[in-house]
Amino acid sequence: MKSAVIVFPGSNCDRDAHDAIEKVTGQKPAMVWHQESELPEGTQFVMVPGGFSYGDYLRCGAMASRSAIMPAIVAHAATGAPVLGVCNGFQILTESGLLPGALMRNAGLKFVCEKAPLTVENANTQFTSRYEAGAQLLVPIAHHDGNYFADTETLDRIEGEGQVVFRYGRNPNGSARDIAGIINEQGNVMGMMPHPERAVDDGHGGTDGLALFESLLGSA
Amino acid sequence: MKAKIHVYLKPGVLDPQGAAVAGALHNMGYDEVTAARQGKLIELDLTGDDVEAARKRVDEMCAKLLSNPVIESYSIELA
Amino acid sequence: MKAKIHVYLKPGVLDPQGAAVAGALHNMGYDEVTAARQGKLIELDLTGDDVEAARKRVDEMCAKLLSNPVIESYSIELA
Amino acid sequence: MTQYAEGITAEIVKEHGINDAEYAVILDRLGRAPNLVELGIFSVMWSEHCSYKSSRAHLGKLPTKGEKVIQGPGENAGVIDIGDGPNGKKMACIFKMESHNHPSFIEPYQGAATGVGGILRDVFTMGARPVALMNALRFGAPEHKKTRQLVSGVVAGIGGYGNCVGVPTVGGETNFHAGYNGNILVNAMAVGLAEADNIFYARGAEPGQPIVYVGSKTGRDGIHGATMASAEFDDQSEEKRPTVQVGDPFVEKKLIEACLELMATDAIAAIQDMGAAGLTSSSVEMADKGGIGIALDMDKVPQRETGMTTYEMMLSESQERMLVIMKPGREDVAYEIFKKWELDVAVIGETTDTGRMVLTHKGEVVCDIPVAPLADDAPKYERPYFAPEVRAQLNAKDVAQPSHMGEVLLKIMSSPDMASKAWIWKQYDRHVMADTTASSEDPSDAAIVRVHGTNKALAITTDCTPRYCFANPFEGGKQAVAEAWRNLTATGADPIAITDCLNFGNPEREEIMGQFVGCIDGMAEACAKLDFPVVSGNVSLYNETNGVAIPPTPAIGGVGLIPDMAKRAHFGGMREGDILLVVGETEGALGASVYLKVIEGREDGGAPLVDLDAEKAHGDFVRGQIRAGRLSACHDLSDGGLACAAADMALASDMGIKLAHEGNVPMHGYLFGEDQGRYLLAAAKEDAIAILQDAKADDVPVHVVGLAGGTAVTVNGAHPLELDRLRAAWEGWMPALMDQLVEAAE
Ligand SMILES: Nc1ncnc2c1ncn2[C@@H]1O[C@H](COP(=O)(O)OP(=O)(O)O)[C@@H](O)[C@H]1O
Ligand SMILES: [Mg+2]
Repeated sequence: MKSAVIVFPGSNCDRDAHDAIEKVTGQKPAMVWHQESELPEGTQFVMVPGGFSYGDYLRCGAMASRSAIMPAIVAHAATGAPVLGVCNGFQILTESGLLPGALMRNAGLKFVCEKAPLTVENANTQFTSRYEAGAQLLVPIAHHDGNYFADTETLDRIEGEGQVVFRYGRNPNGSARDIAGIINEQGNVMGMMPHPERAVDDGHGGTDGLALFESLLGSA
Repeated sequence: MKAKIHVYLKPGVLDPQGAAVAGALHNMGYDEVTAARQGKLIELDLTGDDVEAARKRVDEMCAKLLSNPVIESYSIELA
Repeated sequence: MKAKIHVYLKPGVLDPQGAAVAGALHNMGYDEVTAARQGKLIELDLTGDDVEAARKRVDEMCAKLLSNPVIESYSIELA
Repeated sequence: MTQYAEGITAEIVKEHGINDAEYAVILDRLGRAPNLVELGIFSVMWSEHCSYKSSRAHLGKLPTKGEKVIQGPGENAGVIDIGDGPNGKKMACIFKMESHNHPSFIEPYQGAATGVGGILRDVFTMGARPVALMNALRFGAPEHKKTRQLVSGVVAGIGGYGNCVGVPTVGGETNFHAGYNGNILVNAMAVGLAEADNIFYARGAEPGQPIVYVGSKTGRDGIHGATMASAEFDDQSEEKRPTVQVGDPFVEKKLIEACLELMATDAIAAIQDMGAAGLTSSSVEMADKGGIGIALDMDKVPQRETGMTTYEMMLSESQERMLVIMKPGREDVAYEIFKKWELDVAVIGETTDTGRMVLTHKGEVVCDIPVAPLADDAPKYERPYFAPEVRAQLNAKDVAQPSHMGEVLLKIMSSPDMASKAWIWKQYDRHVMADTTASSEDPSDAAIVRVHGTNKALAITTDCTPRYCFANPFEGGKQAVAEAWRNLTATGADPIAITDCLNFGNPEREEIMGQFVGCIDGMAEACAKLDFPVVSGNVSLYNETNGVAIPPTPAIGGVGLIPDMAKRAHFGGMREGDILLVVGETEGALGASVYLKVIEGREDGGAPLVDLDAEKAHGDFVRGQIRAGRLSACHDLSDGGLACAAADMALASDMGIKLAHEGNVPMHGYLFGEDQGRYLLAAAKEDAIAILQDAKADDVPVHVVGLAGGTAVTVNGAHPLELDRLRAAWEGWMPALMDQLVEAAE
């Protein structure tokens, strides 16, 4: 599968995303600069990586979500192609309206970096098919604004539609209903605060993120 | 011309920073504080002097970038 | 009673957020923006109705907690 | 010759920290009186911070050469050879540690944040991609009124900056002591990687080359910050607030990427970050090292504020700026890259063959001085000193025996210096860049960061025991280096080299200078014996408030290499039935120990002595056993001795330990004594036998001290301390301290 990783000024997990994708597919993803207005020909999977795009100033992900490449990503998502946003990427996807809700300052107000216990709530997505439903994972988180917020109606709806994909075992940031990751209604755009790309080889101290990339990208 | 934009959280949206401020003030003995909210104040320096035109443009900036309609409202003051 | 507190960076102190916002607005074609600054707006709900007494207390809260006197100034509005 | 230029008075000269003798040198070198701009330039270049005038005479004693050293002290950071990289190219590791003590005391968030920004620039200026950050922090007594606010601000600042630039903060150390009440220490270390034949130096500029300014605009930030960093604190210092700079990690991140992109071209002649004394020190250093002159047009300097004077621009400490001397005609390359990254870029002058620094502003020459005296004639003082009295050793027999060792262990493990620092390191992104294999949360004596794309890893540690340095500067200096070496060794790494950050009080006081000299002499001896040279470092003097100096604190940052990731050790792998062994002899050194402080409320007694030959022999033995794959766990013995190392191992392995005590050393000395050069090993029975045999052959003292199993730490079947209780107390101390904090939002 042809992949692309989007690079914004301040992205800092772009290389990590690149390496995880290459590890699973054997193919290097294209690194796409935010000022481009088109994705490379033939791109299938788009990953919006973590980091501090625009320094997290104003609102996390706000400025990145208004950059030149975004219309192309929105159009790409509309074709049903897979788009994954991790951490700052998740924030960018909510800011751009591709995913519902918003990510607010952590309830404890402090940055939190730890290996977070997660439950796979929905193993029937193209991102999670290689996990067992209900599987318990340990995946690193590292963020200051991961406190998922949406109004009750929206929360009820996404719960009902199976759009909550990952839930925290121990809520680290005040997220509504312990939500760690969600998917859109069509099932092709997913956002999550935990970093699966930081759990793909033994040197990371765990490989619980690997199956996510494998679900999506086939191989291994 | 200067635009002052006040961005605040919509009612019902949780405000961890506001809550923390209220909590901290209580701990310090300021019991008269019953609630606190935290918003943003953005000031822009603008060229041009057509106030109405400016208001339209600033309103657009707020809708497109400076506020997030899912959680925030805003008000604009021009001077 | 409500207190509105505006906390802003002292003149001459670098405002990274403001600079990034101005840059983003330029990239979006809002060339009329020559500068942007970002501050905080804190709103407090207060019991009591002695405005002068409240002002003194809020001023104290600002000095002790709500602003960082090294780099920030503040102003208070009561209503 | 008139003594003073128009508008300059003796008072103004004095305010610039220049004494009469120094001023006389300036008059002589210029052949006239300096104007204000020139005076400002001399003042920052000759400040303690930039010129090392009190310390240079002694720093020369430190060993700086070694087989693996590519660049020792003198450049922005030290460079060591770490062998082949992913594509077979020779790789180098580049690292340095620096203090940001005074700014962090005044404005903890920004002070600490800009400290991280500054040390990162020292590393990427040399062409390295930063791959790890460490921080060594010393705060006042936990109960002191300022401590919590300082801890909270400093930690948020370090995290705020490091997390945003995307460099993992992988480890550090934290001490609390009343001696730092009025003067905290914030020492940050950055480590980077580069191809060994693509390192950039401040030297290398030639006449006729364009000087390019990149990064943030210049504001009036921190004017005279460099002189502030060298001035003693008094009660008015808090008034000096506006000199604090604000950092912008977003710009720093862009600067890293843009500089590395530019460095991949061949367009650069020399490059230098603008650190303390910004534009002045960066331009003077490049001019001096290249033996050339420099001409700047101040009107071209990107400015954040209106009406800035040359004096302000030359002395500004605005952050996130670099100065690049380009090869002629290659300015376009820089413009293209820096525009892409939306950073300011401007040609502000050129190099000349005059050997002079000439500044023009609004059409007038406002400074014209020779470059050489700024560097070469910087004052150098042989400050008088006396060696502090060395305290006598303390015999464990003279310290009362407690009745329940488990309760003592609990108290020590939940004391300020020993308790878990998770409250701190959870605020640091430790995993970004996806090469962190061991960080603060992991049971590892050093942080382990893989060399991207290889099977090798860097081991990184920071160490210093100020109590020992205070009790005995010479032994304390030795011990700091030895402990760093030991921590690297305990992971299976080959220790390679160190950086240091020498934090002391006012060197004009003879006893402080004596501490400084003592520590350096001790460090020098340890570095030489352990083949562990110093490749970079920083000196921070005048750390005192109202005449009370901090404890002498020569923080050491050590770097080593794990050649094969499969052959390393940590202290979390102990299994049921493992035999516990101690390498090294235990005599029960309780002088200046944690035990004495926490249990007896005393800080007296001599520092433990480091036998460097034994240190080396024991370490080499342990490393050999790790590489032979015999150990299930390995931990160095340091603060709190055997019992605390055993407690660490038990907590990390989630398994109890049954310690046995026999022999003449009193039980509390045996358990908590801080004798040096020791390690605690856990190994399965057959491996333990092999280890003991090797030890005999190598003449290394190794003793069986216990057995793994159960749910408690016990001694001779008694004194039980249940792990659950221990864990709760160990993890609980710091959150309990910080939760009382009234925290401001943001
Ligand atoms: N300020 C800090 N920042 C990051 N990690 C820290 C800090 N202080 C302590 N730690 C971590 O806590 C652990 C224990 O520290 P310490 O007791 O100093 O270790 P050691 O005695 O082995 O040198 C280490 O992993 C260390 O990296
Ligand atoms: Mg250790």
